[in-house]
Amino acid sequence: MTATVSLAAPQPHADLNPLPDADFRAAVRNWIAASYPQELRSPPKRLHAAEAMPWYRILSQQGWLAPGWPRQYGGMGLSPSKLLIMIEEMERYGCARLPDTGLTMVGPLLIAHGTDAQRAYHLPKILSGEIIWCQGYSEPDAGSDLAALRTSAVREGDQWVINGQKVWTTLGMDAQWIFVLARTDPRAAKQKGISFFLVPMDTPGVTVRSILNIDLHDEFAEVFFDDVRIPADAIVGEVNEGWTIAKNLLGFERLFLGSPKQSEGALDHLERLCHHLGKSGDYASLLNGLRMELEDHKSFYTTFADRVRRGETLGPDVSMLKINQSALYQKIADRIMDVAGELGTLAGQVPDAPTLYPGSVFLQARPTSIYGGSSEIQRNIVARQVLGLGR
Amino acid sequence: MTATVSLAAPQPHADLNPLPDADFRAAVRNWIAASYPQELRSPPKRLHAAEAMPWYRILSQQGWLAPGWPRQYGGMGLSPSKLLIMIEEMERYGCARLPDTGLTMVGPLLIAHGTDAQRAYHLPKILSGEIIWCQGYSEPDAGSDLAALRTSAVREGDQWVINGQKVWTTLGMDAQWIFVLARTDPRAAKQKGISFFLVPMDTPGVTVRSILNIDLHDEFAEVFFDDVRIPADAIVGEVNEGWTIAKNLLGFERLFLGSPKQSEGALDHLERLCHHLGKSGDYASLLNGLRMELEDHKSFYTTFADRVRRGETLGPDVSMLKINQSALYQKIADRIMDVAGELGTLAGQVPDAPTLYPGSVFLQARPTSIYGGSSEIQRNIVARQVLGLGR
Amino acid sequence: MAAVLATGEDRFEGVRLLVESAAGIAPRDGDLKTVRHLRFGRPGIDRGRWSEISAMGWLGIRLPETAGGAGLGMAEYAALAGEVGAALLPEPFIEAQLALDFMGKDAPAEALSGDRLVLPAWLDAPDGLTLAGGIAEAAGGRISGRRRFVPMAAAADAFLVVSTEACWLIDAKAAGVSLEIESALDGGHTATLILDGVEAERLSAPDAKALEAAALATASALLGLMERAFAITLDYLKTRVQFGQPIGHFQALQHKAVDLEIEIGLTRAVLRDAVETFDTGDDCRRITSRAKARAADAAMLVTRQAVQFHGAIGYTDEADIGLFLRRAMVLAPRYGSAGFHRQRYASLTEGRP
Amino acid sequence: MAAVLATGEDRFEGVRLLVESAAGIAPRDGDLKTVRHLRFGRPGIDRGRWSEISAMGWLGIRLPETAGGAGLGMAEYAALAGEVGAALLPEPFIEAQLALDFMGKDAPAEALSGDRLVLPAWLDAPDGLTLAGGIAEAAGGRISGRRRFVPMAAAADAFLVVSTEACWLIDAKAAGVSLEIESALDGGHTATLILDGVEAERLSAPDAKALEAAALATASALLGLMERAFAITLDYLKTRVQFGQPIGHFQALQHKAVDLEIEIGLTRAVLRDAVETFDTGDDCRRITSRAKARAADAAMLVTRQAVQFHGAIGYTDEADIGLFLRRAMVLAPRYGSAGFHRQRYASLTEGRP
Repeated sequence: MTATVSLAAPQPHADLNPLPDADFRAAVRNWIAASYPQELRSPPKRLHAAEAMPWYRILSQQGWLAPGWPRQYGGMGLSPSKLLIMIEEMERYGCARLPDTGLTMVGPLLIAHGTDAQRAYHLPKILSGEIIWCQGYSEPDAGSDLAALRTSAVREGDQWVINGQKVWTTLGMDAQWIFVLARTDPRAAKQKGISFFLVPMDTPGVTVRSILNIDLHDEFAEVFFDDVRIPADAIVGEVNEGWTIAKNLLGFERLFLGSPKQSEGALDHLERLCHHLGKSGDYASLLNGLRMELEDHKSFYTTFADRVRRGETLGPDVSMLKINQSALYQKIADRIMDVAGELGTLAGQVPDAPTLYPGSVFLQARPTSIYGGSSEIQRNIVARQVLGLGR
Repeated sequence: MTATVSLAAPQPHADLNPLPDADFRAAVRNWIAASYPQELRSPPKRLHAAEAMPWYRILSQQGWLAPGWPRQYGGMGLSPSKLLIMIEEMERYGCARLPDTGLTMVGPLLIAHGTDAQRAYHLPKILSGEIIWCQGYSEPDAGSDLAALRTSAVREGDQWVINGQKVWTTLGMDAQWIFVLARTDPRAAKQKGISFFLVPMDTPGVTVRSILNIDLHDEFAEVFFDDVRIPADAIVGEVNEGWTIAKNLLGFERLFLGSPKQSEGALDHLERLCHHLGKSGDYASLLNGLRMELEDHKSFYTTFADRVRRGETLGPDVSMLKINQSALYQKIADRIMDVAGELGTLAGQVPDAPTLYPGSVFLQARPTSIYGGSSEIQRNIVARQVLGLGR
Repeated sequence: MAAVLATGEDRFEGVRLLVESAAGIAPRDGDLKTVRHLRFGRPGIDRGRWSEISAMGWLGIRLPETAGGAGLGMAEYAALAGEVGAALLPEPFIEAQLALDFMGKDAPAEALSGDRLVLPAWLDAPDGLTLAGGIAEAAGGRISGRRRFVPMAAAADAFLVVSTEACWLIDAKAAGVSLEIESALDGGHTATLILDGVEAERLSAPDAKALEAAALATASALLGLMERAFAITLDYLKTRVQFGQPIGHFQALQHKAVDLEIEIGLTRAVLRDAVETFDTGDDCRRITSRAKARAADAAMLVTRQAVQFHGAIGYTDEADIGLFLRRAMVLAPRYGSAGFHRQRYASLTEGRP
Repeated sequence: MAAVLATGEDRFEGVRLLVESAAGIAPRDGDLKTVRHLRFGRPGIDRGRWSEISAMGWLGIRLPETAGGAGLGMAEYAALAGEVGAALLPEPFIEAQLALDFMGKDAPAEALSGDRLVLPAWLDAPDGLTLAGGIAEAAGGRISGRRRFVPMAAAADAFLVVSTEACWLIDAKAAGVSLEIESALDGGHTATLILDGVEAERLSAPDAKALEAAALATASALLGLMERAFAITLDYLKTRVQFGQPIGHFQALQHKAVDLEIEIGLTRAVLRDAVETFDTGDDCRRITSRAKARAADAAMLVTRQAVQFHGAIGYTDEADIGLFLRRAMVLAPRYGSAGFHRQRYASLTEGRP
């Protein structure tokens, strides 16, 4: 029954939701095996945009770049169960992470809050890879306390003039556009008076400086704004209403950061590491327990992904998804170090097993409980806004 | 070398410190096996004073009631390493816990802060079992916030008149005396104006009501004070200096509650349970890991017990010992439930293995992170007073 | 708040109504006086309430209408089990259902009507979800053998003795039946059933999927129980004052409370997926094991932490929160402990999807 | 604050003075510029500092004075290793010491003086504390075989090749010696040493207790490292302001910090007992395993939590705290990972005392 459909070459842009799950899995698996650029398999560091672009374009042509977007905007409109299958297959094949800020954040944001003109201009350029996006949220003194941001935007005629500094901008050196939270009313209360802007990185006055992360990769950047002038329609939503939009966007970010993708990749790594060491049997119970936790997390993910699919706004409870994924991902990464022995001390790949790089997996799992709002901040949010335990 | 010394019958009140550890262990083991009342072995609930008194008296006659007291006051003056051996042997034999408030708290307190008259009167009566003590600290609205206590003591002539209510008084129904924290200066700041009193329970105006704990045992009591008159010399230390003494006493309590005794008993229970179920092999790795943690905790205990033996005052860092012991004890108790299956659902002993009562072990481990200052309060203390993280 | 573990709008609404209708028998906010009253008594259940339960049509809920059942599915059964769990009812709702599921079309009308309480006796070890052998049938249909851990056995009118090859219905008062009863921590009891040449009615072999349903229903009961225990605890955190403020203002407690809410959310999500898999008719054993393991561990964590949040009062028998912990201790190992289900999951997993 | 892991007053004072004297070479509060400077370079060590270390008499600290050593014990060695660990020195202090301990009375004077850096090559697997065989000695004393994970091999003047039956001293530049070098996460490196008919000086069989000393010294280095990482983190908690106050005022962070202090205290206590057992001459393998397992796990916990406390800045290379995490990652598995030592503890435990 499931074997006769031709799944090796699913049509680009076809609606795959009607396929039974097992067929869908076979189709995805076959297509990835036939299409994925071999030289990008299981890269030990996150790829820069230029490195990832071949895979970005292949997915773009297939119409698989944006599994979660509605089909009307060029997405796949996948159900959560199929989304999970797609994540599983990509992680197990070792598909590289894309420069995905446009796909996971800007797109959903503009679909929800953008003008028709913004959608018409930006969505196709995200889907084609013409515009890679980055995020301008945190500042040196506004990290966990994001609303303390000081970057300013002042209206002058039909322009906004932006001054200030952003930091921890992932792949900031690679992006063509940045979305920026800036203070538009310096006299308003902290969360009021913030607005949300879209800024081309090649605007005069924008400078970028890369930052080396703990794994010695130039993953982050600082972005400086020095009298950066952008047109009046570069704002998303209303003036001084940026915090609401930002919070909404954080919902999408938390859903994405709460997806089982990273944990799936890490558990796969751990399983391969145990196999490489000839210890799969010794660690069978550990691996089984983590597998069950990961499958449980997927059920939890479905709870929230279902809501998005039904068009509901994600509330503060989505923070729980991110907390749980961060904890699980780091737990798996910790176990990788436990198991690796001296292989965990290597700065690069294991010489005779180049898809293994246990130390890097461990280090790359560190920031997941920090970025997008630390796990401590997320717990504050849930305690106050979900459980009603605030002061 | 170690086998020829006659260890089966160590002399009462002999100084056992000079014995090599292995000989000391053999002496303790043999003596317990020869002396312990069989009907009291591994009782499923904490014994009331009357039930425990046969064992109390046997230890008293042997001079082994107070292993930690200096020898000059009738204790054994044992080194920490020998104290640990004694704890191990008693727990493994299933020796019942005594009504030990006098031994672990009042004795050390009076040795440090009492008058000669108080020492001369009370220490022998504790060692003989003539006076069983209980503790009057917590009140219904002063639990974690102990310094909020409202029980008052007012000076009238050569008497103090006490009014108020204490709660969570362990074995309060069994005790002949109670030590009480009471407010002697209602206008002073919270921690000032508190004094420390010794009160016979048969003083007119004292009433006791027992409380059933979660394991359905009348372990606790409420104690009510209604115009209770005691003589002027019933105070320990200076008037309004009770908080300092109480804190000092809490140091002893935390050392006692931080001893590996409970964890040793629980791990022994878990090992016997696994053996009973024929699963010692399946759980070998679990048992080994817990055993290592327990041995590590003993090393930690030695750090603090050594200080007491050197005559130093325990600082706020002893709270860490109690936190760690509570966590370990509860972790072992949790594993007992994991392993027990349906045997963990029984209210009483396992029918064909009456020294096993997994459900009760689990329930009895609950309050250890609550009484004597909850683990949360202990962490506050360490954060502020040891790490300097206070406001 | 009760969770409706169903997707699909029509069914969702049906389950919601069912849960609402349960509030009369199994309220989420009632006091626990009757629960306390029945503790440690024998038979330990309220036959009046049992009649109400049957009058509501809850017995045989999964049996087809042709067999006298309600013809509903696991989603509906799990929803009711969740309410019974939250209300801490001592009546053996899941056990009676298991007996009916085992019997299927053979189920007698008096069992479905609640007039005859039939309890299943199937377990032969302290842990597991595996049918046992060891019941000997002599000529004339008399059976001998034993079964362990029969919950609430003193309340039974009849037992369904279950082995790998057959079920037998026996009268609880029949000659040759004896019970060794032990009190359980939640105030109920559990018994070893010893059969010595007991007159029995032989029925068909049991459908092992009935045990999967019982395990899922128990997971749901644990979910209801932990939801209510957590709600009670949140109230306490908001009202108990120490150091001049509600203790729920302390960040350390807030963060622990969040971790419990996450555990509850995980349990609810897994159970939803498990119930859905069960109702589609697919092999549901792996996801049943996930659901039961998660529910057991989460319920133990939530209820023991709830006691901790209550402080000293939580350690007394007079505090209701302890009733939830004690019931969790009894339900956690029933139909397979978390450890058993993790092992089963591993043994059922060969390779990956 | 450095811990003095010795009981007994005279010895305590001696160790305290030794630790004080170490501050010139291995300061607990110095900046980490020279550490950063040497990272990822080859040979990756500062020979000038190595000469200072030998001039202080630290090399051969445990060898008897008749063998050119300092005649001190494990307490003194562990104390120095703790300071070297806290200072994140890249010089292979413990490895060189291990070579000297293996050689004992055979140790050449140039090794003790620091003029000739001899590094041991003994390991043949990614984990463990077990001597391996597999070194073949041909006629004429030439040896062949391989050893893995030789730390800082590019800095060696000579290697001590160790097998179960003998040790051999070889010159690092001898014909037939080749190294496959991999960078390590802390900026050092580790090598596979491949020997193909290398001219070698055969020495006596190794004393396996030398490995116990190396494991304990590494545990002590991990202790020093975590103490300093925690001190840096406490400073950060007291100074970094968010939401209008130092982040160290937040209770959730306070409580986590306390748990790290407990881990550090446990490690210190276990190490004290282990060092004492070592120095009494008793079989110290079980307690060595406890000490190394605890130190490895605690150091990983403390340093990774330290990074978390630092927030985003902690995840950058420019923050010093990351140097501690990366060094902990390298030292944790050295001389046996926590997992290895737990297994060894179990296999050495038969019954109970």
